[in-house]
Amino acid sequence: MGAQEAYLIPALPAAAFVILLLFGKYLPRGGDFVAIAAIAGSFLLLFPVLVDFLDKANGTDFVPVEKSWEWVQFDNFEIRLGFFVDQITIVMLAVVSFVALLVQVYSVAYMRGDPKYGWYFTCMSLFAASMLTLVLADNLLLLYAAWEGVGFCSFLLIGFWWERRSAAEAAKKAFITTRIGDVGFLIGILLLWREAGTFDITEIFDFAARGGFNNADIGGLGLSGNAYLTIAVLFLFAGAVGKSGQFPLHVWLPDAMEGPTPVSALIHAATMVVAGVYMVARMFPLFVLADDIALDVVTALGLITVLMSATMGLVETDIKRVIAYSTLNSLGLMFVALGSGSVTAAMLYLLVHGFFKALLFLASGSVIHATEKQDIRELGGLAAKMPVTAAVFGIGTLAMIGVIPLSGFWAKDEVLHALDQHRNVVLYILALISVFITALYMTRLFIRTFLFEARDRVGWGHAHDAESLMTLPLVLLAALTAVGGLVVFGFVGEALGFPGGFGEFVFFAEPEKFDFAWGVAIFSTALAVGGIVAGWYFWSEKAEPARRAGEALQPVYETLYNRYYIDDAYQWVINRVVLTLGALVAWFDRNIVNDTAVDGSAGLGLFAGFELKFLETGKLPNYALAIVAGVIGLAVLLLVLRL
Amino acid sequence: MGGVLFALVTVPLCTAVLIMLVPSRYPQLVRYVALVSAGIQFALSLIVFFAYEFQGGRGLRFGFRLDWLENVGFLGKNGISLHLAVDGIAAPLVLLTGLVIFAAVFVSWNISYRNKDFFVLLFLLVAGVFGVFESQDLFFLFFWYEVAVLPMYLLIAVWGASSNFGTFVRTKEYGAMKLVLYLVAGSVLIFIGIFATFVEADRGTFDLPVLGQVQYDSGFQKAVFPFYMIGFGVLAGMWPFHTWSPDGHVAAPTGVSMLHAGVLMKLGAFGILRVGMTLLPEGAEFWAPVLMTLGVIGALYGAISALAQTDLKYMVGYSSVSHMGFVLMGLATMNDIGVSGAVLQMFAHGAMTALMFANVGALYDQAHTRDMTTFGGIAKKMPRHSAFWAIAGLSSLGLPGLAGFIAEFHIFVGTFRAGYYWAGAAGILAAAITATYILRMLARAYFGPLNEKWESLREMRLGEQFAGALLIAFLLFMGLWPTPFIDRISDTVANIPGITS
Amino acid sequence: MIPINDFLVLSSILFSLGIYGVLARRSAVLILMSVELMLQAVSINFIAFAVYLSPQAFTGLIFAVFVITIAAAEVGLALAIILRLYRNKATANVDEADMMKW
Amino acid sequence: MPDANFDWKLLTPEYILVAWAGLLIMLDLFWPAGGFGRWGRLDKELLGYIAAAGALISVLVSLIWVDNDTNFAGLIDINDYTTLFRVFFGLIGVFACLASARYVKERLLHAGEYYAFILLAVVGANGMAAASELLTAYISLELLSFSLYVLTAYAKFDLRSNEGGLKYMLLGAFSSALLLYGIGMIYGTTGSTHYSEIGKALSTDTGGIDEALFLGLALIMAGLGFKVAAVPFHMWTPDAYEGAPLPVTALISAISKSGGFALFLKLFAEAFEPKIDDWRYFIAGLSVATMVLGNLVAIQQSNIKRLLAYSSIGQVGYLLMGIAALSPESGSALVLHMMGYVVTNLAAFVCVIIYYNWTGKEEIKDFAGLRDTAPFLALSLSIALFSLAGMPLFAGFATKFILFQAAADQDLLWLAGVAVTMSFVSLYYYLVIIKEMFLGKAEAPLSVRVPWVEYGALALLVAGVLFIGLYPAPLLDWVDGSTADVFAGVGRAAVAGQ
Repeated sequence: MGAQEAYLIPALPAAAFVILLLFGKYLPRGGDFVAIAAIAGSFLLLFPVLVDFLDKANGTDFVPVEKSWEWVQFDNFEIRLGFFVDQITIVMLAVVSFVALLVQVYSVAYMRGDPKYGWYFTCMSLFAASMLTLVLADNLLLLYAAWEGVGFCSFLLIGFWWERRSAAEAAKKAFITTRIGDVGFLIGILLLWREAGTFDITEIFDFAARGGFNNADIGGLGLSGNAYLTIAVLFLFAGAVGKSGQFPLHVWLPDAMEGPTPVSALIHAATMVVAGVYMVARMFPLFVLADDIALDVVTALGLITVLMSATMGLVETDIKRVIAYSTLNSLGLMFVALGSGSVTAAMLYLLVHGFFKALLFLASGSVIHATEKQDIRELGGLAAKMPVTAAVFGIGTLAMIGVIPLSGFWAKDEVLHALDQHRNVVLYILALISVFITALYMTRLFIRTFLFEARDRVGWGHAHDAESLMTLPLVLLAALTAVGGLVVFGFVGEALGFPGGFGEFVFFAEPEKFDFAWGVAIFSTALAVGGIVAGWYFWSEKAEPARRAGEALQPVYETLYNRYYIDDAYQWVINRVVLTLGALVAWFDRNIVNDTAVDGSAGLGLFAGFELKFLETGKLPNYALAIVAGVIGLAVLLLVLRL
Repeated sequence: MGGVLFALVTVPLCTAVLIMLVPSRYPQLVRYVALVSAGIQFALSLIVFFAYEFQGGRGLRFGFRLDWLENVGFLGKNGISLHLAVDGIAAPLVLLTGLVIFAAVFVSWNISYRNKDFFVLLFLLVAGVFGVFESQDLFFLFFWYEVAVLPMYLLIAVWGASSNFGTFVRTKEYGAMKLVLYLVAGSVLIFIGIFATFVEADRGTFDLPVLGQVQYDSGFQKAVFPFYMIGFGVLAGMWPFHTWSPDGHVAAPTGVSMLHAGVLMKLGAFGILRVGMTLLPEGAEFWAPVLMTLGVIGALYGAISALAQTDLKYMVGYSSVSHMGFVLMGLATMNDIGVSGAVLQMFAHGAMTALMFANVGALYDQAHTRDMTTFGGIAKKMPRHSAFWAIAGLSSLGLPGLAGFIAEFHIFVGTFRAGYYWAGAAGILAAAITATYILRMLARAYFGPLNEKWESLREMRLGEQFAGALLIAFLLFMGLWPTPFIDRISDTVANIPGITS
Repeated sequence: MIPINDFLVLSSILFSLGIYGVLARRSAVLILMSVELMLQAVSINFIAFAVYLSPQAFTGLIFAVFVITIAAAEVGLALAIILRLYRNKATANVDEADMMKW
Repeated sequence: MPDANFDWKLLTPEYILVAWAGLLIMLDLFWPAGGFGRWGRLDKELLGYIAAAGALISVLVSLIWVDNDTNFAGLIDINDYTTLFRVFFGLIGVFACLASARYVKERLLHAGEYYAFILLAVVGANGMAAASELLTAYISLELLSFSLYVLTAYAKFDLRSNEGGLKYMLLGAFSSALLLYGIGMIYGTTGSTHYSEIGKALSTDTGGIDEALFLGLALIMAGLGFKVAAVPFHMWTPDAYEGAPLPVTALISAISKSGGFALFLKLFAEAFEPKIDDWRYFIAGLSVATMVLGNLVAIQQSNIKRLLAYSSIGQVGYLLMGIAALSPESGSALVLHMMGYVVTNLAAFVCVIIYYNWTGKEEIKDFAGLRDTAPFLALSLSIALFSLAGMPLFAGFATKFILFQAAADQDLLWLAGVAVTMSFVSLYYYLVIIKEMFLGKAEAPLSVRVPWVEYGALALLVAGVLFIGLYPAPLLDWVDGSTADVFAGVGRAAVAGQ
C-alpha cells in the first residue's frame, strides 16, 4: 500500500455513492454511516500515500507518482486517465478529505430529521469522490470531468431544498455562472491539446518547456512568440474565475448560501471553490512560461475580487453571506499570491483557509441551527448562550483577520510578502487596505452575532451550544485554525516528518525557506488591529456610529448593499439581451424561416397550380388551339434549331 | 450471422402484417404482439452490437445479400441487391434503434384510438430505420429511407395533437404535412445525387462497397456532394432546413417523437457520412467549411431558440436542432476524432432526446399542457419523472459521466484538430446555453414550491419508468464506459476515405 | 405532268383551312366538317406521294382508301355524340359545352 | 421489306377478342328477358364476367399458343414485345370488365355493347403494340380511340358524359388528322410506311428533305402526344376523365396511355431512332411541361376523377422521359414503369368505383372517414396513392427509380431531377386524399354488402402493386427481353455512318 494505490482515495466515496444511490432507501439512517466510513477511509488512506511519497523523496527533491490507464484509443489519438501525486496534491487531499470528514460528521446532527437525509449523504459522497478525483487527476480531461462533477454536486446541494424558489434559482445561477467560466476552461484545454497532442499535464509541461507552443497560431490570426500559450492559459484561468468566484463571475457564490450550511462549509469554502486556485497552481508552469500578461490578469482579478468582496461584506446582514464574501476575499488573496508567483503562499492560504473557513461556516451553522435565524440584525448576545460556539467563531474570525499567531496570519503574511516582492507598491497598498476592511467586517460579524444584547429574544431564548457531534468538529477545526499556520516553520515540518517548513514542501521551481518579513508583519498586524478597534467603535452596543456613517455615505452604502449593481446588471443582460435575443431568434425562425421561406415556397406551388388550372377553360376551340400551338411550336423549333 | 440483420428488417415488417391481421377488438393482444416484437428487435440489436468482431480496419460484419435485380437493363452483376451489413458506425445506431423502439412501445402502451394502426405504422417506420442503417446498397439505403418517411404523415396526423400558442396555431395536420413534404423534398436531392453517382461510376451496380472503390472525378465530387449534404441534411435538421423538426415534434405523439428525434434524425447524418463522405471524399472536403458553418449556426441557433420556448416540446425540438448541429460539426471536421464524435453524439442524442420526449409525453398525458410556465414544483409529485428529466438534461448539456459529454468532447476535439477553433469555441458556448435552457426549465417547472393546481399529478406509469430507466442505463453506459462504442466506431471511421487521423 | 408541289400546296391549303375551321367554328357539326377537310388534304397528299414517289407500290393509295373509310366512320360516331348532346342540352355549340373545366 | 408471312393463326388472340365482342352483343341482344327456362335470366353483371373471361382467354392464348419472332404480312410483328403487350392489354381488359360489372348493371344501358367495346379497345391496343407499319398502326389507333369515344359518351343521359365524349371525339379526330398528315410527310420523304424502311432511309443523309421530315415528325409527336395526353395536347384528358363513366375512366387511363406508349416507343425506336439527336430534346421538353403542369394543377382539384386525370398527366411526363432517353435500358424502364403505373392506377380506380357504387360520390371530401367505414378500401387506396407518389414497398418507387436512372444514364440527369421534384409535389395531393380517409369523420356508417368480386380484383391489383414494388426482377427481366425486340435495329445510324 503506497502512493501507487492513491486511486482508492476517490474510489471509496464513489463506491459509497453507488451504494447509497441504489440501496440508500433500504439502509438504516439513510446510510449516513456508509458515506462517513468511506470518507474516513479516504482520509486514512492519505497517510500511507503521504508516507510513501515522503519516503521516495530525496530531501526536497520530490518524485511525483503517476499512474494511468488507457481510455480512448484512436490511430494517433490516445487518452489515458490516471492519477498524479505531488506536493500540491497532497495538501489538497488533506484539506478535502479532512474537512469532508468533519463536515459529514457534523451533518449527521445538523441534517437530522430532514426528509431528504439519505439523499444528502448520497450527494456528499458523490461530491467527495468528484473532488478527490479532481485533485488527483493527472490529465486535463479527467480534471475537467471532475470539475464539472463537483459543479454538478454543488448544483444538487445548493438546490437541496429545491422546494424553496430561492434555492432552485440559486442552484441554477451557480451552475450556469460557473459553466460560463467552463466554456473558457474547455477551450483552453483544447488549445493546449491542439499543439501538445496530449491531455496529460506533465507531458504538456514537458512540451511547453521544449518551446512547443512557440509561434503556434490560431487559424491565421498571426500569433507569434508566446501569444498562443498566453491565450490558452487565460482561457484556462476563465475556468478558475468561474469556479472560484472571482470577479466578474463571483455573483453565484453569495447566492449559493441557500444550501445547507455544512454544504457551504465544505463546498463553498473549503474545497470546491478553491479548485480554481488548485488548478492554476497545478498548471503554474504554463502561466510562468506565458507572457507576463497572464499572471497580471490573475493578480488584477484577484485584487479586484478582494476589494469588492471586502467592501460588500461591510454592509451584508446575512451571517452566511458575510462569510461567503470573506471566502471571496480569501480566494482573491490566493489568486493574488499566484499572480505574484508564489505557489507556496497560495497553497498555504488554501490549506489554512480550509480550516478556518469551514470552522466559521460550521459555527454559523450552529448559530442558525440554534436560533433558526441568520440575519445578524436579529442576532446578538449569543456568546452567553453558546460559549463554545462563540469561542471557536472568535478564533475563526481572528484567523480570518490575520492576527498573530493564528494560522491566517502566517498565510496572509506570505501572500503580502509575495506581493511586496514581486509586484509594485500600489497593489501592495491596496492589499493592505483590504486587510483593514477584512478586520472591520469580520469584527462586525462577530460583535453583532455574539456580543451585546440580543435583538430577537425568541431565538436567543432557546439557543444553546449544539450537541457534541456538532461541537467536536468545531473544536478540532478551531485547534487546527489556531496552530495550523505554524507549518511554515522548518522545525514544525521536520517534526511532522517533512523535509522542512511548508515552503520546502510546496514550492514552484525552488524550495523556499521561511523568511519572516518583519515589515509586512508589522504593517498587516497594525492594520488588522486597527480594523478590529475601528470595528469595535462602529458596531459595539447599538452600533450608532455605523448607522451614522451609513447615513452620511448613503450612495456608497447603497452601492455596496446592492453589490455594486453587478447582479442587477447581469440580470438586465439576461432579461433584456439574452432572452430578447432568444425571442428574436425564435420569432425569426417561425416567421421568416418557416412561415415565409418554407410555407411560402409551398404556397407558391399551390398558387401556381391555382393559376395554371384556369388554362383548362372547358371550351373545345381553346383545346384545339393549344394543340395547334403545340404543333407549330414543335415544328418551328425543330426546323429552326436544325437549320 | 447475416440472418440477424435480415431479421431486423423483416421482424418489424412481419409484425406490421401480423398486427394488421389481429382483429381490432383485441387491443391488448395488439400491444403484446408489439411488445414481444420490439423485445426481439432489441435483443437482436444487442447481438449486432456486442457480437461485432474486430478484424482491424474496414470490413463489414454480418454480411447478407439477396439479389434483387441484376444483369438487366443498365444493371450489371449485383446491380441492386438487398445487401445488408454493419460496420462500426452502423452497429451502435442499430443498437440505438432497437433501444428506442423497445422504449417507445412501453411509452405508447396506453394508446387506445386505433392502436392497431398505430403499431402497424410504427413498425413500418422502424423497419425503414433498421434498413437504412444496415444497407450496403445505395438503392436500398434510399428505399428504406423512404419507408421510414412513409408512415410519418399518418402517425402524426392521426395520433398527434394540435396546439394553440396564442399568437399562432400549429395543427397536427400542418405539422405532419410539413414534416413529410420536407423530408421528401430532401430526398429529391438525394435521388439526384444517386442518379449522378451511378452514372458517373458506370459499374452497373448500386453496391456501396463497389461504388466506394471508384475514383470519382474531382469536379464531379464537388458538384454532387451538396446534393447529399443538403438532402440528408434536411432529415438531420440542418439549419436552415430544420423547421419541420420542432413543429413536427410538437404535433407528434410521444412514441413517434421518440423515434423521430431519437432515431430518424440520425438517418440524415448517417446518410451524409455513409453516402456523401464515403463516396465523395473530395467533395466532402471541399464543402466541409460550409457544413461546419451550418452545423455551428444550427447548434447556436437551436440553443438560443430553445431558450425562448415555453412549450416543453418546442424546447426539446429546438434542442434537437442544436444537438444535430453538433453532429454536423463533427462530420465536417473530416478527421477521425470529430467524425467518431459525431457518431457518438448520434447515439447519445438519440437516447437522451427519446428520454426527454418520453418525459414530456408522460407529463402531458396527465397535465394536458406542455407550457412550462404553468407548472412549478412538480418534482414533489413526480420525483422519478423529474430525475429522468434532470438526467436527460444533464446529458444534453454535456455533464461528464453521461453520454452527451463523451460525444461533445470528441466533436470539440475534432474541431480543434481540424483547425476550426471558432467552431469549437462556438460549440462549447452552445453547450453552455444548453445548460441555461435546461436548468431554466427545471427550475421553473420542476423545482420551487408546488403549484397547487397540480396536486393531482401522479408519478408516471411503470412502463414509462422502465423505458426511461432503460434509456438512462445506456446514457450511463456510454458516459462511463464509452470504450465499446469508441472501439467500434474508430475501427471503421479511420478507414473512410478522406477522413484524416 | 403537273409538278408534285402543286398537289402538296393544294393539300396544305386545304389542311390549313381545316385547322382554321376547327379553331374558328363554334358549331360541333362545322368543326367536324373542318376535320373532314383536313382528312381530305391528307388523302391528296397520300395519293400524290403514291403516284409520284413509288408508283409500283400501292401503299399510299391504300392509305387514302382507309383514310376515307375511317373518316366516314368518324362522322357517324361524332354525329351520334353530337346528337346526344343536342338531345340533352338543346345545343350543338361547343362553347356552351363547358360544364367541366378547371 | 421483310418477307411476308400470311399465317393467319398468328392473330388468334385478336380473333378471340373480336368474336367474343360479337358474342356479347348477340347475347345481350337475343337472350330473352325472361330467360330460357332453367337457364334463367341473363344478369348484366354476368356479362361483365363473361367479357373478362374472353379477355383472359386471349391472354392465355397469346401467352401460350402463338409463335414468336415472326410477322404477319409484313404489317404486324409477332414477337416478345407483342406478346408482352397482348398479355398486358388483355389483363387491363379483364380488370376493366370486372370493375365495370356492378357499375354497368346499376347505371348504364346496353351492357353487351359496352363490354364489346372494351374488348375492341383491347384489340386496337394490341394492334398498336404489334404494328410494324404506319397504316396498321393508324387503324389500330383509331380502333382503340373509337371504342373509347363511344364508351366515354356511354351514359346517354348524363350531360357530363356527352360533353366529355364530344370533346374527346372531336379533338381526337382533329389530332388524328394531324397525325395522318405527319404520316403522309414521312411517307413522302422516306417512301415507305414500314418502320424498318423508314429507319433505314433516315440513317442515310437526309439533307434535302429535312423540312418535310421534321414537319412530319412534329405532327406525329402531336398526334401521339394527344393519345398519351402530353402537354399541350392533354386538354381533353381532365374533361373526358370526369365525364366518362368511372370504369371507362379507368380504362382510358390504363389502355389509351399504355397503347399510345407501346406505339410511341416502337415507332421511335425502330423508325426515328437515327434522328434521335434532333428530336430528343423536344420530347424532353414535352416531358417537363407535362409533368410540371399535370402535377401542379392536380393540387387544386377537388374531384377525385379529375385529380387522377391530372396525376395521370404527370405520370405521362415521367414516361416521356423513357422516349427522350431512347435506349434499350430506358425502353424497358418505360414499359416497366408504365405497367407499375397502370396496375396502381387501376387499383386506385377500382377503389373509387367501389365507393361510387355504394354512395354515388366522387368528390375528395366524400372520402372522409373511409378508414372507419371501409378499412380495406382505405388501405388499398392508400397503398395505391402512395405507389403513385413513388413511395417504397409499392410499385411506384422501384419503377420510377429505374426509369429515372435510365434517363439519367442518357445524359438527362436534369430531366430526372425535374421528374423527382415533381414526384415530390405529387405526394402532397395524394396525402390530401389520405388525410381525408384517415382523419376525416364519416357522416354516417356505410351499411353495404361487401362486393367480393371487386374486392378480389382489388386484392389482386394491390398484390401486383406490392409484388412489383418488392420484387420486380421477374417482370423486369421479361420486359427487358421483350423491349429488346424493338431495339434490335438501334445503332443503325452509327453503323451507317461508318
